[in-house]
Amino acid sequence: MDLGLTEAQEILKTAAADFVRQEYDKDTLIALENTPTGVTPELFRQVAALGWLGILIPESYGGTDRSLTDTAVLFEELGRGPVLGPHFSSSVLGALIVLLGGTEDQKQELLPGVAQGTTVLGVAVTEPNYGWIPDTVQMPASRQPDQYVLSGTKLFVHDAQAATHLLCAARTAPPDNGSGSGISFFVVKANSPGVAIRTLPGWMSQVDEIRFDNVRVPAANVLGDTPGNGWDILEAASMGAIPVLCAYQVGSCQAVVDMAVAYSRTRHQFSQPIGRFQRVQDHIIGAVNHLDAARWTTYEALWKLDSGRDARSSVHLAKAVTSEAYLKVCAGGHEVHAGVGVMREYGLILHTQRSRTLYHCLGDARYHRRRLADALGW
Amino acid sequence: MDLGLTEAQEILKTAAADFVRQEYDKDTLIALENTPTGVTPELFRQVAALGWLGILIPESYGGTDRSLTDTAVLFEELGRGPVLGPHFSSSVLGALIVLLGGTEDQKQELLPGVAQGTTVLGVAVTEPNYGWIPDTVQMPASRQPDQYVLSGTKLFVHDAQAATHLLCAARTAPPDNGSGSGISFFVVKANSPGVAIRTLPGWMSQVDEIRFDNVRVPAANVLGDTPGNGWDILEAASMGAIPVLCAYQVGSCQAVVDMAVAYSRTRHQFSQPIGRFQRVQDHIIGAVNHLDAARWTTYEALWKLDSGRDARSSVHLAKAVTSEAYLKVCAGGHEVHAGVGVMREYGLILHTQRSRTLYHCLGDARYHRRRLADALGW
Amino acid sequence: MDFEVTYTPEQEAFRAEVRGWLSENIPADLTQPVDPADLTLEQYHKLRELGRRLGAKGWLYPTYPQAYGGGDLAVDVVMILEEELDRYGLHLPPYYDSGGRLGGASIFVWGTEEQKQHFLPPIFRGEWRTWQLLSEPNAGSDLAGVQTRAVRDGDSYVINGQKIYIGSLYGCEMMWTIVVTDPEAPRHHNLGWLMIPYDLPGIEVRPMELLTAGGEGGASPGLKHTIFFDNVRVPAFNLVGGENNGWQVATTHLELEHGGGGIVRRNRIVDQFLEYCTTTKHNGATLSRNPDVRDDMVDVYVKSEINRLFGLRTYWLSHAHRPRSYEGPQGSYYRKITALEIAETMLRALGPYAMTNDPQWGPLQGLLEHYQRAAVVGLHPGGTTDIQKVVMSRRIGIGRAAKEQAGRLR
Amino acid sequence: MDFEVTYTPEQEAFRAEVRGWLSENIPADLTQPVDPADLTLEQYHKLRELGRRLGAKGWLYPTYPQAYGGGDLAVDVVMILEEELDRYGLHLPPYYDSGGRLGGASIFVWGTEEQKQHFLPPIFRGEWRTWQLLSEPNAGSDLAGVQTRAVRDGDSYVINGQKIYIGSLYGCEMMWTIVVTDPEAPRHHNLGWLMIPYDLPGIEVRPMELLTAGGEGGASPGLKHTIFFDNVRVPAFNLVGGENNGWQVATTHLELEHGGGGIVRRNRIVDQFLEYCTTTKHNGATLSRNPDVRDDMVDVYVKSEINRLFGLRTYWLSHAHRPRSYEGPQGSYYRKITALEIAETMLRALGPYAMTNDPQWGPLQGLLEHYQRAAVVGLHPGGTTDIQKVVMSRRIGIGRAAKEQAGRLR
Repeated sequence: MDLGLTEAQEILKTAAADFVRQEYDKDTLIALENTPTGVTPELFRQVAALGWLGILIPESYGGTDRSLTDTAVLFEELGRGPVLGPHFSSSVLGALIVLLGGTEDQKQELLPGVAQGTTVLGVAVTEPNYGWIPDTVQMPASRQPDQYVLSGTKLFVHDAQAATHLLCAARTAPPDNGSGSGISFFVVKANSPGVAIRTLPGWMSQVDEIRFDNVRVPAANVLGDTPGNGWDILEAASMGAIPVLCAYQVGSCQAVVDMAVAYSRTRHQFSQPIGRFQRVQDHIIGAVNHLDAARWTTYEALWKLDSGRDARSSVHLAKAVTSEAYLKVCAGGHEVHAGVGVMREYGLILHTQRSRTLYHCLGDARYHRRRLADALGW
Repeated sequence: MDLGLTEAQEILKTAAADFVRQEYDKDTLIALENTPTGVTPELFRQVAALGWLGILIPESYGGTDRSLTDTAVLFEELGRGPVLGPHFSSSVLGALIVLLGGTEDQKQELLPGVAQGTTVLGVAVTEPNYGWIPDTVQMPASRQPDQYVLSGTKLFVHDAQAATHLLCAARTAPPDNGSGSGISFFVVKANSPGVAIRTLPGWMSQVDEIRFDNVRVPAANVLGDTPGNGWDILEAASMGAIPVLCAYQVGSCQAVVDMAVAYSRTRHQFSQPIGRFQRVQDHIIGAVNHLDAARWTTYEALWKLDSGRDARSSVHLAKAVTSEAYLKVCAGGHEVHAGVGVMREYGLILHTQRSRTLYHCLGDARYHRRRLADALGW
Repeated sequence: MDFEVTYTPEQEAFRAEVRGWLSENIPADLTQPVDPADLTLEQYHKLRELGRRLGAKGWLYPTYPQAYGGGDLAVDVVMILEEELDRYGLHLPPYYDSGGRLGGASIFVWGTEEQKQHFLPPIFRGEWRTWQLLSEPNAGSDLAGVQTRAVRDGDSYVINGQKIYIGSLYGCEMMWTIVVTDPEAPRHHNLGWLMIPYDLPGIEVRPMELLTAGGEGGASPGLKHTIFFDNVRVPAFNLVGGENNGWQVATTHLELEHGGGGIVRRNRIVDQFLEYCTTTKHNGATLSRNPDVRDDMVDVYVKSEINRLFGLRTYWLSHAHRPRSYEGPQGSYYRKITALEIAETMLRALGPYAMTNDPQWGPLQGLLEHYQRAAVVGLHPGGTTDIQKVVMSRRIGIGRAAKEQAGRLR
Repeated sequence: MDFEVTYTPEQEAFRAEVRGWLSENIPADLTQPVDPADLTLEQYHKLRELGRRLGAKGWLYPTYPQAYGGGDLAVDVVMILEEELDRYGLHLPPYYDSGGRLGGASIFVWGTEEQKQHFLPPIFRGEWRTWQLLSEPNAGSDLAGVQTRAVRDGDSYVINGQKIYIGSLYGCEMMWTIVVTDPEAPRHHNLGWLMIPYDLPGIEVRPMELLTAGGEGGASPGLKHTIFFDNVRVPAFNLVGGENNGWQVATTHLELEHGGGGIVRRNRIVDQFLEYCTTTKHNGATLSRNPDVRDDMVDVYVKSEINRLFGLRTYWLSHAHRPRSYEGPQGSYYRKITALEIAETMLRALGPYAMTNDPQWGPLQGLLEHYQRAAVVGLHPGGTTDIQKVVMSRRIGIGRAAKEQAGRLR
């Protein structure tokens, strides 16, 4: 038993923390928050140069092939920022979908670019009937000789504005036709004729609507050799991707806790630091408990995945705990900070917005609690 | 708009409070807590002499015919004790069932005795398949010429040990036979051959098992003229009875809050009254919020009932809020009192046990939340 | 008990009068934005004009004496006014005027007859809108620790200092604040309460960018400001409540800020959310038929009902002149904390739809998206949740035999 | 990271040895009651005998040096011992001996060599069972405010005072407590830490009736007592840690009481509840197929998993000699507060069945009924939830730059 990081992980953690601190100061993050992509080309190039966009990609495809736990250590530091942009969508979820579902040709075509940051993947699954079960994917892919035609709307897609290629789930067969979910992933260039991507306004960032208007996709762009198994690919990729997303949220929670603890020392009211008041202490303690619950459920899931154990129940547990934790930690942060916490320039609401943006991504807490019960065989 | 008590209610409240304070000191309550009936014949006679057992019963049947709100004012004070015994089962729930469902002869036969305390009603509905929906009543009442034969087990029946007569729900027809629920109430003398009543051991009081072994009940003892409408009678009686039960729990919550506030002043730790610590304050504030939520939802339901308004959603709201409130208020009380609160002689655990005993009675919080949604027509 | 106002025929006749008057005086094209930050200048002017018309009839601050510009109306009748305005999504006053609502009450309780004659009519007739100035960079929860100074100089006070989280869009005519008038005096006895015209030399108003500026009573403001005082000269006449008595004056408006007046308005956002769920289909089925959404709706409804009952209870105590204790801050605390919980429950019920105000996809024209933000921001104005609990504790007498009294309202 | 102990072949051989030894030494008829209050004298004697046999092998307190009666065993090996005992529903020590577990650690850290030689072997070999005496009528959360006095008189201390919530059924051989040794000295510097034989003249032991007496580490006690000291004379040799240094000694056992050692045991009650729900039918269907019960099960499971991970994390920190901070009291706080929540959730899931220990109707032989009571009682022993948060705050450094250090364990 050893719950510490390895030396290599400590080095990665330090490098990532240094990068985030140096390149992503608060003003930069505030400026990027409500941009369509959440990142600048220059910043994205820097991350690529550090090798972090290929962290999960095998060396044969230009990556560094590190473990999910290593990847999580990196994303925990990105979450502290919170660094925005398509890092997770492209290099984790997108890369895993291609790795697990793509043909050799598709991997060769897509993954080196992902690792270099020249190819950016966006994963388009959800539709106006929002949800993370196969039935909610209804957009048809009509088969024609040598090509498919996609028409419909994908909604609440993360980071589509930053993507060069969309991994788009569409229906090649009706549900329950005996051959898988009837859903296939299509590799669609974001600049294909008929694709219109639009950032959704509101209290979330880099969440998009994509309209497909008779978009023609070559048949070779169906991901993998087996049409109709798209949902299985998504499920398998999600198992690895979710705890990395959780680790990002753990880093975010840690950042909010750190802000609150610091403020509890420097802010004085009634002639003492506010942190001397038990109510203020309890807001922070509540946040710390959520943070640590998120942290240890997340890292246990990662350990199970990396060591080849059955990790399903742990992954659902981690996501259920972590999505909820980020909401609650932000609430605690706001209680501690009161007025100053809602000033845009202060930076706390970067996290509050992020906690909402990510809450439903790949399934919300309630969804994963139900999946947890299933995974435990009850 | 007037949210105060009437003068008559104030007088009743004072009389009830005086009675409880004088006759039900802590040692008496502790001694009665785990007895089969929760009351002594002498104490029950006193309550009868004060007219309180007939408070809901029309004058023509020997009662004083006061409103549900008046009754609630009385039961709020009884709840402060908490006074145990069959006051609610017999004089509220039982009396309402007879009033709403009984024939004139049955009312004449039963209600004057209930008002005098010589007849004590117990309401036996639930069975090993515990629940408050008609399907869970499965005990058959077999029709024979001039009589019915009851066989089966009623479980978690309140105050059966104190009862002279059981109002026992049994099935005279299968469900969904087109004529009501198929459930009828039978008036069964508690000392009928074949009836065996046993107090259930555990952390609850005056909750019983009743076994019916071929108990013969004259056909005339079916409550009312219409066999099979027993569930409708129960529903109608519950509408009035539930907020009175809630008022009892409100009084209980008030008693726990009062204990906690008093202790916060007299108990010193770290050279000051413990109530100076914000954590202790917050335990009490949480309890006060639950108490007041229970109080006002309960009294609004009572006002709607007494003024002839549609009260269904308010009744469900009150029960959902109040059952939960009593649990939470006791938890807050224990946090404030720590060790001394779990000493039997201190008296707080009288309430903790009571909060559990009553939690499911006539449906728990979850049940009433669902019923609330139905009542609102969603 | 009686949980409802019962109206007499005379009162119902008044309702008819109000209804007619409103239909004539509320412009047909008067709409209000979902996010108060989107209030246009044109909309603002229409609301101010409506306020002046209401004020001319004594209906803007209707419970106050006509002698000061009020309407001398009984509270039951005022509820009719509020109910009828509510049909237009408006209430009294119809724009952000918390300084008038809270400051008017304070002047009414603590001002001299001369001050009442001078200050109340323009407030109550809608000629002034008034901002309250309370928080400072170093004085939030610890409001009595304000540092803005007012030094007596002849017939004037000279003010220097800084106030934050102030006001709304499009300025005001009058402001008031508490200031240190005697730095040597003990805490709570060192303050003055001053009325300050908005356009005096030396006042600088600088906008603050917040997540949203909602959350206060009255129409929500669209923006907050920092206000700097640089040797601002105010007539000594404007000191209300006497020398170094500012904290006493403040107890009146703090009592109102802490919920001491109660609330009888329904929560329109909750009502609209529930209606939305019962009328909107998702995946082919009405949202309210989804068991999870149904449970969420119940959760929202139960909390909202408790808020309604707490507000009603306090309103009755306050208007029936019954003894008040912890009820105001209890209602305020519970409303704030459940607003955040309700927003989270809506987020669970509606998924990411709750976060967008997209014209096509945002539910209720973005009302719910704005509520997500407003529920966070709303935790703090008028006293944090922690401060409400401080006040509750003192008044319940937790840990102390002597219970603190509620602030004077009349 | 590695969340599991990986056992070497040598260690697995040790497991086989343990398994064989236990099957020979644990009486086949050794059962333990659901409610510790029902422990019979015969059962108690069997457990004590098992303790002595384990002690003779150095397995009772296996991490301590053999020189003091321990087993010099590494922590991974000890986990094997614990796992194998757990198969019998037992752990180390197999009866209530919190005074030995906590006091042994304190003597080990703070005692002189002579004191260690004298006190530790009988504790670690199971010859003594030891009670801790901490709370007094006026000193609970404020433990440093104890009033029991110990006055030096020649080679003895003479003790007068009263301690409450002490011990379990069937007495003990040894007790320890903190006492005021210098009433003039400042707080935290006025205390001594004393070992006191149970059978000294002047000691009176009077039972206290509680809701249940569970909740502490070690086998739960079945009963608590008030203990009165009336001029009880104890050798001065028994003062551990030196003059007026008792609070320092206490920081060691308080750290353990506050969870600083971590926990690796599973929550057997939760496991059994979940299994009960997946195997028991109600109204014709397995409980776990009822969506509400299923949600309740998840709620219980999630909290239980977080408790397990917090305990494992602290266990690792403690045994890998990593810096510890707020983790112990965090685990303790979270375990206490979720125990109450879990009990309430079980109540909702099972209805009134959760409240009865009836032989026919009570689930799991009344285990859940007892848990309902134990969860309430368990909020307080070893530091209330509020005190755990006091300690957490200091160690996290909320409101203070200097973080308080965790208590010494080795």
